Amino acid sequence: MINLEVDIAGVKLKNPIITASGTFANGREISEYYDLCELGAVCVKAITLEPRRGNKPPRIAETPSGILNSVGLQNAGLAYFMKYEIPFLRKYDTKIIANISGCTIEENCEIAKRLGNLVDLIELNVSCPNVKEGGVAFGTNPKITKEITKRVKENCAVPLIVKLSPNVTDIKEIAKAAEEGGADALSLINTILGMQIDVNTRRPTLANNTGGLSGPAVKPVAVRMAWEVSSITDLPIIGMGGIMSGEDVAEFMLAGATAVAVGTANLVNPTACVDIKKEFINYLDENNIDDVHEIIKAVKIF
Amino acid sequence: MINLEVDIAGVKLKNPIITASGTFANGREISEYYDLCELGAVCVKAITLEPRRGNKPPRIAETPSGILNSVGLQNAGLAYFMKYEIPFLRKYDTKIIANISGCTIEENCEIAKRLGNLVDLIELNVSCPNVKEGGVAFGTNPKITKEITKRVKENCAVPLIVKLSPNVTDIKEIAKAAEEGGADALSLINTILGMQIDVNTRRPTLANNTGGLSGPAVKPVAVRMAWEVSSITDLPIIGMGGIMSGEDVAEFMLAGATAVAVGTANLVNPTACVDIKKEFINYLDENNIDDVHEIIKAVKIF
Amino acid sequence: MKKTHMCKLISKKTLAGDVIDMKVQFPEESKPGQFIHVSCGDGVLLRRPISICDAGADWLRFTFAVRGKGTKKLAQYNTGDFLNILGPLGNGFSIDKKGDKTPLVIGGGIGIFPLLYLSKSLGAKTEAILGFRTKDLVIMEDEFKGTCARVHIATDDGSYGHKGFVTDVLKERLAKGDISSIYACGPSSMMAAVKKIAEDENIYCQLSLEERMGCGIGICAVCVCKSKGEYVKVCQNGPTFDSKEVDFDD
Amino acid sequence: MKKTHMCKLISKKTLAGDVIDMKVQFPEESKPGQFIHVSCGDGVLLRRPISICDAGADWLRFTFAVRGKGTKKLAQYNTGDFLNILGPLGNGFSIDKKGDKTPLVIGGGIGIFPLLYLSKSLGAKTEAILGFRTKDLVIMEDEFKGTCARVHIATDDGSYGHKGFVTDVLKERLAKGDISSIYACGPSSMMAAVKKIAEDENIYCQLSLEERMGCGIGICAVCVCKSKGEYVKVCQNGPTFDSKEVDFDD
Ligand SMILES: Cc1cc2nc3c(=O)[nH]c(=O)nc-3n(C[C@H](O)[C@H](O)[C@H](O)COP(=O)(O)OP(=O)(O)OC[C@H]3O[C@@H](n4cnc5c(N)ncnc54)[C@H](O)[C@@H]3O)c2cc1C
Ligand SMILES: Cc1cc2nc3c(=O)[nH]c(=O)nc-3n(C[C@H](O)[C@H](O)[C@H](O)COP(=O)(O)OP(=O)(O)OC[C@H]3O[C@@H](n4cnc5c(N)ncnc54)[C@H](O)[C@@H]3O)c2cc1C
Ligand SMILES: Cc1cc2nc3c(=O)[nH]c(=O)nc-3n(C[C@H](O)[C@H](O)[C@H](O)COP(=O)(O)O)c2cc1C
Ligand SMILES: Cc1cc2nc3c(=O)[nH]c(=O)nc-3n(C[C@H](O)[C@H](O)[C@H](O)COP(=O)(O)O)c2cc1C
Ligand code: FES
Ligand code: FES
Repeated sequence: MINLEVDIAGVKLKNPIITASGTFANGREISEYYDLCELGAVCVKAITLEPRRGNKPPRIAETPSGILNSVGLQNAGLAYFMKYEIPFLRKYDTKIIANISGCTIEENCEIAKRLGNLVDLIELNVSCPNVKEGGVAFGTNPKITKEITKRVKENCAVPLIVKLSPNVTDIKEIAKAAEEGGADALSLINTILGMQIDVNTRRPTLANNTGGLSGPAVKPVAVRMAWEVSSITDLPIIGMGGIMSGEDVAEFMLAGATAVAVGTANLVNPTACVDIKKEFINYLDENNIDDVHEIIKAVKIF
Repeated sequence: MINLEVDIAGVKLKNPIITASGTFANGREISEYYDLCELGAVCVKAITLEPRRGNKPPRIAETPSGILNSVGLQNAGLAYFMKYEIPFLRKYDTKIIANISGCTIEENCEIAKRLGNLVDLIELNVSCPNVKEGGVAFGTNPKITKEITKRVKENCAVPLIVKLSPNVTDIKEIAKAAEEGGADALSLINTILGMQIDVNTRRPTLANNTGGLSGPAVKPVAVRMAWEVSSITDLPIIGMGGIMSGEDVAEFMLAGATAVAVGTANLVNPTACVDIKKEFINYLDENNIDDVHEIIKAVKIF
Repeated sequence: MKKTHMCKLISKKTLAGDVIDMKVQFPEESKPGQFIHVSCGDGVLLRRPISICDAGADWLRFTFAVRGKGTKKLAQYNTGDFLNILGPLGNGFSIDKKGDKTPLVIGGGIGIFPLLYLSKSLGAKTEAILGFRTKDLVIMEDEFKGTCARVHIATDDGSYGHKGFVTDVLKERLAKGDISSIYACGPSSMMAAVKKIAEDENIYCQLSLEERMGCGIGICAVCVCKSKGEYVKVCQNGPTFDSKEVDFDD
Repeated sequence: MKKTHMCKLISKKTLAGDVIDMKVQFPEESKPGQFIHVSCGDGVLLRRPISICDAGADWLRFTFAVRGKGTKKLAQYNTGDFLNILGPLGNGFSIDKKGDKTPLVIGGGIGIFPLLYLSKSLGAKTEAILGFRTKDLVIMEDEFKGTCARVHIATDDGSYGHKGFVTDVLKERLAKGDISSIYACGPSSMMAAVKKIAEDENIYCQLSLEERMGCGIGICAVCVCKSKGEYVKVCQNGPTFDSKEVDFDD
């Protein structure tokens, strides 16, 4: 038996496969495709204090090996999440990660406080590029990143993951700031800001004009950032960005990730997470690896 | 007849198609595939004062819809360029853009000075991510960008293009700095820093560990940056990043580019620039556009 | 558990111009109004949503216009090839609301495809109004004649059937007073017009909407339309909606 | 002007396991040692370099092992399909340096493919040393027998022919003293060893190198090998090099 269990800030995941926030809703739909117990953890859609309507459609565009989205944090709000989604997810033997995306520091603190220990981990989204009120600003400035991390952490009953934006000059600096603020783990990357223009209508293909790029196209950037961050911190890293196969999981773990999240792949194939998990186990098998820890940060740099 | 002529800081290009530096060598090889007079301008491989050996191979890796490269500015040095390459290119009725990539401000000044007006435009590469000595540092810090632009500009007998790096939090800030330093035009984007790991050997696929991502994968990021920059400056913009078709040219011009550069596509297909030019003319034709200026910055934002 | 299906392509035809008609082996039952989400092949990341045009116990038929990258690639499959299909997805039309008199199906362009299967289920009294740009693009007329009591064709340029929009024909046809329900699919300007006409006349009306999709199953929240001031997911809450639930105001 | 060619695939065979042999119509002449740069299809951006294994007036043959994404995709083409091919590229082997006595071609694994066409041009005295991992992977033995005076096979596990490396066989064969030139292609550890042996014995030796490529025509400078302390482009300055010009020191 291969040991797949990993530890994120004291929380044991039975395997390193997590769903990426916003690409899995809150698990109900996918639970009709496979048993959610298969997952190391479920990371839910961004939660805000009040319900959010989200951006105008169209909200998606296909790009070469990627997609742009501009959902804009549409969600039913914290109260709904606590009343309906947590009880649903608790029926499954998997961990719950709450992705919180308040517009202000206070809102995030409030959400964290009210979630208490009803979830296993909180992921603070300081990086959503689709919200005007400051989403992206939190995560692109090290001082603010440190401050928001510190404040939210004070309100967290469970370990805090800070999710980093790739839209920065130096991801290491931001990672360091989150660590100094008290983050227990880091996840990366969120989407890269992009734009597409329809040359016939001369209009952006997204009604929001710009959107977040994800999918295989961004994987080289995400792997590079995971590696850079893992070189300057010992915090556990959840790597993501373009994972479509078991080998992609291995690539992120070699770069320094302790666990990974699968996003866009869920949109392409509802069973992506379990398919990828199987492929990853095959990879370990074929390489005679009996503990997943053997590959974490095991890249042999030139 | 469709008017294709565009003006970059007083230099008239007969059409907006330019070769992207480093993906065309100095034109000799491609001149066996088509007449270089077809091009608006040729932008040559990065020039340094002394010859440079470049990085260890492997220097290229394929990624989903993109490539990573780590050539590391291999070139025969300024003297060789002036003696052999300029006379060769001058045989063709096209403009010459010298891409200069010195490791220090002084080196860049020296190169610019010695080039004098033997070329039509100078493109200052403040963004090559493959050189340790500071390549990337110039272009990620607005103060340094302004300073180097100013100093090099003082030594330029021809208009100066500053080529921006996408590896920054705010491209507008850097563009503004280059403009304040005296840039006559801006080109963007250079490559995005990325990494790929071979999960079987556990080694990076590039001997340099990381490399620059280019090709269709990066196009949404490049278009977004062209649009952002065009919204804060009236300097002419040369847009690039993933252009593979005539419609891609239109997309960059709609976003605000006055001309475009074709890079990775040349590696895939030696006749890429002329094929793309033909497609672009077809696009203009089908849309009854008789002057290319009609589409520059003509995106209709939501 | 639900899953994706690898479906053998058992027939392929080209209808007018760039419209392709495909029939595949399919293991699940489906209802009129549902759609499938099809992988188009290498180089096309997202699936493409296509309405179910007809279906039987172990097969399914769909018809699509070649538009961009995805449909171009899809059109290259040949009989004997396998297609990766997710579905059937979404909610079918509410056939139980058809009423006692004549149900009417009304479609424009690619919007006519889901109506064929629907018209079979609505019964022999059903009438169809089908709109096309010009005569050369008129397709499936005979098939609709086989399932409907009457088929009205409209072309924008008048080269065949009525000249003008399907909504013009609709207004004329409603004058008789025997229409008990309307089922529509087409471009959103047409949908907005049909909604208005039906609501003015107080006739039950259901619309099948199109929106750019990611997952097709309700997990990504990109495919929204506005319903009573909120954004709801077309793939999950639709694609069929009672017209009164849909806002076209912006 | 040079250009890319759309080439009809006229025959396709599977040799051992994952090795595919293709013959295409081809309008240009080519020399032994040159290569082609092939588009593999949607979803594979860069071309893949493959040696010319044999060629005639209007056709060309190449043989490749299915390794990763590109070759997997390439293997899916069938007779009658068209391939987008750039070439012939690079410099051929220096046949004029073969000397008066016996020329020797020596290849390991996929390195044997360019040697077939070469051996035809080197004349009837030519001998070949071909290395494979194991018996099941031995291919083209008969074809080389048709063009060479003698064919020596080595397998790593000794399951066929000599047990051991081609370089072991090379050393033995050199002992006779009648070898006037060596042409080698294979993995770089083998190439370094062949270079050393040849230079120690003072025999003319030419190597065909493999390096990851972008353009294949000298414009991107990614495919370099070290030659006298400098990086030179394998696609343009090679892929064939006199062994003395190549440094394997790091
Ligand atoms: C529920 C539903 C049912 C449909 N049924 C049919 C049908 O039966 N026959 C048919 O011909 N077409 C149908 N369509 C439209 C069809 O999905 C699009 O024509 C197709 O996705 C275009 O893809 P493309 O790659 O060729 O075009 P591109 O323009 O290259 O596509 C780019 C992106 O935009 C999306 N897109 C483009 N046009 C549309 C559109 N009209 N609706 C939704 N997404 C779009 C694509 O899915 C893709 O993600 C249906 C759409 C929906 C939502
Ligand atoms: C001049 C030359 C001649 C060649 N001749 C032959 C031949 O006749 N038969 C044959 O089977 N193979 C030959 N090769 C090797 C062949 O090019 C690779 O096996 C092939 O590119 C692998 O592509 P892939 O997508 O299947 O593998 P992947 O590993 O997925 O490829 C990833 C990237 O690495 C490159 N790459 C991987 N392996 C090699 C390699 N060994 N050499 C160069 N680039 C590589 C690919 O081109 C691609 O850019 C030759 C290589 C060169 C340089
Ligand atoms: C449709 C969509 C919605 C997303 N919503 C969120 C979100 O609500 N919160 C968040 O932190 N990240 C969100 N993301 C980002 C993903 O969680 C992930 O970081 C990113 O997509 C990169 O992974 P991928 O390439 O595997 O998709 C979203 C991504 C997509 C595609
Ligand atoms: C192989 C290679 C070498 C490059 N060398 C240079 C260079 O010397 N100087 C420079 O400014 N940009 C260089 N670039 C960047 C390109 O000029 C261009 O900015 C980038 O590749 C994006 O365009 P593309 O996606 O069309 O390739 C290089 C790119 C590639 C792929
Ligand atoms: S397409 Fe994903 S929710 Fe509808
Ligand atoms: S592959 Fe581009 S220079 Fe050799």
